[in-house]
Amino acid sequence: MKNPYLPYPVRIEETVIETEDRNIKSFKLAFLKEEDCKAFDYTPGQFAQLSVTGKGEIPIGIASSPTEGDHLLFTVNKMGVVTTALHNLSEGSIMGVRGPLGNSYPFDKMKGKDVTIIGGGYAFTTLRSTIVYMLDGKNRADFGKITLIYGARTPGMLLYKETLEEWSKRDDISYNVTVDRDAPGWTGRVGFVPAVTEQVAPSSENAIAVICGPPIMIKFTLPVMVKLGFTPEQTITSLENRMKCGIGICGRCNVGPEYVCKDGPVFSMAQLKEMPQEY
Amino acid sequence: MEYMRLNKKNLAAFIEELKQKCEVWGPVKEGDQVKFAPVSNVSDVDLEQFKNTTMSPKEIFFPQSEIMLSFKREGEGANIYRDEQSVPSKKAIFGIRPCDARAFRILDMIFKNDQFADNYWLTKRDAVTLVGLGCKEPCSTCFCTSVNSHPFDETGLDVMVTDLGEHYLLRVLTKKGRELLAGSHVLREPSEANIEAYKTVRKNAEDAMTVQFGTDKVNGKTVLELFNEDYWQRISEPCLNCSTCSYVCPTCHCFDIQDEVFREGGQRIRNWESCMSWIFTVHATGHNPRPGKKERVRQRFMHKFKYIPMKRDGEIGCVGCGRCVTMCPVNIDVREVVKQMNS
Amino acid sequence: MKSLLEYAGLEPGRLHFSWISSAEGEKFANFATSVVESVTALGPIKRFAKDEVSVGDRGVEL
Amino acid sequence: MNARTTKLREIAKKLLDKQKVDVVIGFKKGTIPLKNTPFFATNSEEADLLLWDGNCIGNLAAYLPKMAGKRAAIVAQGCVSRNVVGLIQEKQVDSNNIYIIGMPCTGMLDPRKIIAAVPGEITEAVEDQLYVTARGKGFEITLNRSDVLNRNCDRCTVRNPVLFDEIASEPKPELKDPVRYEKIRAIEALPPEGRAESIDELLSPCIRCYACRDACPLCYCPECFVDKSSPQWCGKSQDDRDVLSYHLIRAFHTAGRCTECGACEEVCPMGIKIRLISGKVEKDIREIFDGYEAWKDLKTPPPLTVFQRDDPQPFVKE
Repeated sequence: MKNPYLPYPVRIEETVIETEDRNIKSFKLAFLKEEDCKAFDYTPGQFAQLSVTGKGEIPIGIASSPTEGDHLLFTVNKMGVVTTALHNLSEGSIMGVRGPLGNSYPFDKMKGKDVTIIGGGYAFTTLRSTIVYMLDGKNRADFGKITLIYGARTPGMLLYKETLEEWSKRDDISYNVTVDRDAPGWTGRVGFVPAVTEQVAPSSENAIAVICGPPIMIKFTLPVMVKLGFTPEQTITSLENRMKCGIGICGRCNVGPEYVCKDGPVFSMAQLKEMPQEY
Repeated sequence: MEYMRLNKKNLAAFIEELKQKCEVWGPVKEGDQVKFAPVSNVSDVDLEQFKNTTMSPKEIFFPQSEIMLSFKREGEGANIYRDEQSVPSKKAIFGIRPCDARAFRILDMIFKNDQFADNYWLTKRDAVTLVGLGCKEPCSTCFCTSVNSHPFDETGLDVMVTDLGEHYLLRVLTKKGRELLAGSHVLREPSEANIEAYKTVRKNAEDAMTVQFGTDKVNGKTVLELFNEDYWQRISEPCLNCSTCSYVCPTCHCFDIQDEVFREGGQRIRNWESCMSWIFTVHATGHNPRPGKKERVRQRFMHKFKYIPMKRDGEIGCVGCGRCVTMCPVNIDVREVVKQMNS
Repeated sequence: MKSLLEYAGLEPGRLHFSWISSAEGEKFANFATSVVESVTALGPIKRFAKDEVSVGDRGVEL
Repeated sequence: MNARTTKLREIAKKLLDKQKVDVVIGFKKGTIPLKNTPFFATNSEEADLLLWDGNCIGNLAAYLPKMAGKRAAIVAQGCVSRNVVGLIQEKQVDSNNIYIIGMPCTGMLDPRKIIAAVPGEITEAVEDQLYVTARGKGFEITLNRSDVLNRNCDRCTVRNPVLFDEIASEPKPELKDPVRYEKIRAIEALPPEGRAESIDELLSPCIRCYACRDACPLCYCPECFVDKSSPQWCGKSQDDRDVLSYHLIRAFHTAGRCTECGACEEVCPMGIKIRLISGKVEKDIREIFDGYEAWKDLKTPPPLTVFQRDDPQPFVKE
């Protein structure tokens, strides 16, 4: 019987310090075994449990897209015991990955529609995965207009600077990256995400919006979405809760009857309306 | 349906027969507790006095601490997790109460969902044949009939045993049960009178239990209606937030996963954990979605009586064994709580 | 604490306390030597030391 | 209804009606025999549910630190009143927000002793000053109250509250010099291996539910050492060394603070005599510090919280 708790061994191929405060680091991982790589069949929005031996596991959204090849990308904010241990691992180290876990963004519903991606801070990881996936040559035609609104406190706190640079040059994505306050050398937008969303004003007609970010950003962006005509069914977000098993058994991440790890982490605002606010 | 009869005088011989096939476990007294353990001598087991085990028998399949994986820290294969599952030995467990067996069936649904199967639970479950003991005299804290069960509930059992005074009547319920009993030299064909006696005992036990509360109205209310009720504050006031209710409960199944490091290697271990504890839900940021005892007490009852039924075709996450009623240090009585939920 | 640990089964002679000022080099050296001697004589510790998790009584082993 | 209950309700009603307090913390009748439930009365109707008898187990002072600015009256016998003193001394509660309803006590019943003395399930139990009668299917057995008291109550020397605003009855007579620590002395007399074995056996039923900690009025830390993850002081599994570490560290934290209320044992679902460990610390403190007993007045601090030049230090090597 396959053990769903057994992590796949992976090697850290490359690490990148993403932000100026050096607290957020990306890890490019390669599977040690070919068959594990094949078994790890994922869709953007899913997450995985990263293991550091002796420290434990931590659930992290997958930042790479399956269209990018066999490696996996995870971006980790240094917070607790496991993430700190992870930050201390060097390139070449062996660690564990268990997944893919959770549902994903509802690409079946997004097909044929305009997609607005709104992100803030370091919650941009699975959104990166989603955009890369949608912009991929094989998939681009499946979606209408793609609008990106992404904000960070300062230019130095934006993730994936090279990828952003690349997107900014494309003409098949409306690129709106913003920082909270103006900074030397910054030529892009300035302003908070809710305000920028209002300016960009993506159409809600035949559209889906995916919003991920700190609670305060979500709180102020949602009324803007309502104003733009997005219904709760059209507005999608991703939740986080303390998790252990990641497979809907250990019982701690539930929000009402739904397990964030298995039934989520992606929920529509319509679903969240029926659920207690225990997240 | 197949029936067999065992004269109580032959219980020892019967257990010896079973031992030829597999390990035999029964309710054994250990200090002032009763727990399921291998039966070395049939006199260790007092089925006449036996009410139920102190702790729920879920620990047979889901031990409080269980080693899941191991790893080395140096050398070849370092930092790669290895599976530490052992192949469990075959065993028959004798004297399981119907409520606890029903709880196993509920946990089967939890440990195996539509996508994942917890092999640690499943392999141990598969290796066991459950011989249940019907409840002739339910305790005053029992309430199985209020949660869709009854003292002779056969859900989850392979064989049901009924005490008829001089004899036991064995009712074979599954293929596993039939295989366990096959070839016995002490089992006899029961008489019509035996089967009638069984039916009377069963009916008397069921009649002796009044339905103390219903759950119909709970089903009719939405999650948020129940969640936002005022009574949770009062219900939770005396709660100490200890984990007694969860740990004695046959259906509570939450656990924690931890790595421990020793000199050359380490292990990944799972330990029971309870939604009563503060640490259960706290985020690394310090934010806690269930910051106080009101939220935590509400979670436990909502999980059993609303969330599980919603997700598992109406199956209630409580079997009415009454352990939490007798063991809660501050007498938070689940029966009173559900009455309020169902009002 | 010494009393409690020894009550719980730690051998006397494993845990030592002393007041030593930073100026009392000789006292420190003598004390350290006596601790080492006393602990060496007792051999490796068994109580409290952990080389693996033993799940024991509550973890029903199958 | 006993006289102390009548008086208690009268006091509670008066306090609530005159809005002197927001809540009266006491007990009301439980749903099963021999067990009452802590109850938080907020109006005079609810005050009529309050009661006092031999089934008021646990220590109500444990609820005080979390009352968040509410003015609370608390029903306090000797041990609980000492813990209230302790919480005031340790600045966990504001004495201006606390009203102590003193309750002279004659000890709480140990349900385990009563259950062990009868042949079946108890469906009803009644007590008076001297006897407890337990009834069930086919039996009625009367026991001497003094034979079925909790192990802490049968040797208690502080039955009457040490601090109160009002008292619910005349003081009860206090025991003089009861026999203490017999079992602890017996364990002390064993060789190290014997002591290890005794303690391991004592703790073997532990399920780490932490009821002992959660019921203890000394354990008000917002994050207990046993829950900490960085650093992790104590393993979380059922490994006997981790279970032992938890109990030893907790016992050590009670040094000089334990009032021997016995709540830890009363709430233990597995019936572990936890005070064979914490009692050892309590005994040592009493012996080292000249008969010290924790928190019998508002002025004397526990000896381990103050430094004296002549503090005894038998464990220090010269």
